[in-house]
Amino acid sequence: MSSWVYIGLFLLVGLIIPVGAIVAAWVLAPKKSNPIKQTTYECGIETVGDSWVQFKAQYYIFALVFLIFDVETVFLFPWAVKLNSLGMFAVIEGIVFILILIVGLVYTWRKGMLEWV
Amino acid sequence: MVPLSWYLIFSAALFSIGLFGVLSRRNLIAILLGIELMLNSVNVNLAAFWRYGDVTNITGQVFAVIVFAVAAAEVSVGLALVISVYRKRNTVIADEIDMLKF
Amino acid sequence: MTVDQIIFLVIAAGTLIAAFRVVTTGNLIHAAFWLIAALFGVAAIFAILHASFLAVVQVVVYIGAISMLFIFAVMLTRKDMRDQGPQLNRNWGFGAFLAALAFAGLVFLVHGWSGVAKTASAFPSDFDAVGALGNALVSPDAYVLPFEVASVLLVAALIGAVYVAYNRK
Amino acid sequence: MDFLKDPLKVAADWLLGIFSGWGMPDLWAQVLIGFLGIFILVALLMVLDIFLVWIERKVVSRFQSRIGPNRLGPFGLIQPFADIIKLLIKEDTTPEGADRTLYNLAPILSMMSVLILWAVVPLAPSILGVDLNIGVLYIIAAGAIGTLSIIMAGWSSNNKYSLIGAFREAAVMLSFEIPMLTVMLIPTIFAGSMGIGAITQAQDTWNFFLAPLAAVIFLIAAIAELGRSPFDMGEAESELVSGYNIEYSGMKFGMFYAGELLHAFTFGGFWAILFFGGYRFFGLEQVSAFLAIAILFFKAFIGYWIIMWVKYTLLRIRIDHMLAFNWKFLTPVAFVLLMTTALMNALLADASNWLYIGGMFLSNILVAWISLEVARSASRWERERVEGTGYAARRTE
Repeated sequence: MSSWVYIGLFLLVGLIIPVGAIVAAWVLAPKKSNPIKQTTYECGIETVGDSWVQFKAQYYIFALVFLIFDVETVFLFPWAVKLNSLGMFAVIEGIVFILILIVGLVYTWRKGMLEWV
Repeated sequence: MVPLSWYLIFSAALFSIGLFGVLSRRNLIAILLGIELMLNSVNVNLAAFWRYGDVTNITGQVFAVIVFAVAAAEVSVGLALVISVYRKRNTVIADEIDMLKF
Repeated sequence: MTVDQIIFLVIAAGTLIAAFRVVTTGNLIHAAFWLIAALFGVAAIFAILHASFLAVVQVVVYIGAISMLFIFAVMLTRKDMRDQGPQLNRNWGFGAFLAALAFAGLVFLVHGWSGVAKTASAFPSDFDAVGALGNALVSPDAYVLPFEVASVLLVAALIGAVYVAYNRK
Repeated sequence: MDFLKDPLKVAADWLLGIFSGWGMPDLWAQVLIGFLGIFILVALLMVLDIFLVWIERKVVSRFQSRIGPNRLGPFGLIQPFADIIKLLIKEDTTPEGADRTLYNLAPILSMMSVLILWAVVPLAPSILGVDLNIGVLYIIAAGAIGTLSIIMAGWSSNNKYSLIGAFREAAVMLSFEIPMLTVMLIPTIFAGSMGIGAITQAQDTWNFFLAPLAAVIFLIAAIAELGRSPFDMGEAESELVSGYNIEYSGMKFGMFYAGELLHAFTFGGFWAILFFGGYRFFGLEQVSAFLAIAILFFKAFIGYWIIMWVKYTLLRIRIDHMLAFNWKFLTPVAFVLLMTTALMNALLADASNWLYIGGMFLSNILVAWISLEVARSASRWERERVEGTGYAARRTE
């Protein structure tokens, strides 16, 4: 039997238990709702406008840098597994790979794109 | 055991849905979502061919990993362009971005 | 029908429904969340295929990073998210026709190909897929060049995308 | 004696005997046994979670010179149960304009992302959990689901504060995943496998002695990943009230809260597994599986205690400082450390064991020292530039 069956079972149990807790609370809890209770919380004062907030592009830049590094690191995992048996050539390759990656980081940094403000 | 043809038909369906999204959506980001579906269907094919061919030959998985990298590069540049266009033209509707038309 | 086949059909149907919702939902945030569901289904397909590495990388890269990028991008361009009229363009009928044609063509190709009768062979007893992947990616007579080129490609994408997206004051 | 060594197998065989006695097919019986085992493990984790609430409250009160819960039961031990009753019978409100499906799904996913982490935890030599050969990446994958649940909660609540909190939290969590992934490569290199079980078994010398800097970076990234102080950007009480979970009440809030505590404990456990030998302790783990589990939990509690110590000692860092710290210091250091480790690993491949450990340890210390010196001179440069004194100011004139 594949070990993924157990992962599937874990996902199932991981769903069942929180759902069970929330359903139990839903059964037990009082349900006396009114429009005031349902207003959006904003420190007790009247809600101003809708929840639309303009985000700045910086969020995107950080997510972008993260994405690139994430993919690169994933590439390195098979390399790391086999490092002991592959010898010096593989080590040099991995270091070249990381250095190319660092060039990108240095560029972003030097251009001032890693600044939050 | 699941026959190989099921995987291939599944990935063909996924590819076609993605193609429909790319051809018919107006929003640029939605078009990119369709492209993601198409790339995923390719990966399903590669993994299925690896499993049903010679499993010691890992080429299918190597290709799939490269597809991940290409997808990451594609989506990062694509969305950056969308954001840049949105900043200049204040729209993300593909039909309205017609600067090159005239 | 065996248990594997039923599991496969359930996952495949769920994935296709999610994929269909991705291309039809009007609300873009919902489309992004449906995309996550579809990607998760594809990860489960990888798991059924015993491609463990691909399954986990699918979750890490696609759900953890690419879909986050989508959500961030939707948030940045959110003014257009609602009340924008139809989400499909004028030629969506033609698009649907082309997609159906592509599907029919692919199914026809699969149908006519003799290779589909292949059955999956058992794994050799000491087979380590991740180790084999590592060997293939870094040994000089295999895929070392794509491995390094992928790095260059990603750095190029990083530099280009950051340059395009950066808000120069 | 057999039961002490391998309780899981004995229990499974016993149950298999019972189930096949009922005429159940072998496959279904195995799936059912797996389900029961996982259900019991997860249920025990939830019980542990209840006591983590008590431990957290007791520890924070000691840090703040208070006594903490002390009314209900001995040492206030019944207090967490009272908390649960309160969470259960509290009215659950949904804000107007909320996206109901996503709003209800978010706390479930948040809890699930923590619970599924335990699938790959090796509890004892005979109980390796699900021994996937990609265990290290599995941890990150589960973390991705956690990030997703935060975004979901923030977006679906239809509240400005929760949206801002969720996005800040997501930006921080994403950023700190990079140094975490990078230092996770280092135990992978030592063990030659991504499996968590294999990493534990390969630690004849604790990885901490081979890579102390990696252990420190992992802990910092883990704290950021958990969203705990000093990286609790998503909650930032003074600015965003409670961040992404502001609109949640009752058991749904309880899921976020319990998930956070169990997550912290779990990462204490992973710190112990990746860098402190997991269940291994001078061969004691071979005596009994129960002893091995006790060792693992003891180590995990030490890790958890350190995480609490950091949380209740340090103040929240501003988000720009946080991200700058990650991208301009932690990530480069992690990559340099990875390159150094790979290089030293190849150079010292034929060396004796002691030389190998010493070389690794010293190279780690060297990388740490050099990076701290570089950071110090960079910050001095920056300070002199701002103050208009020293070499930097003269050069820019």
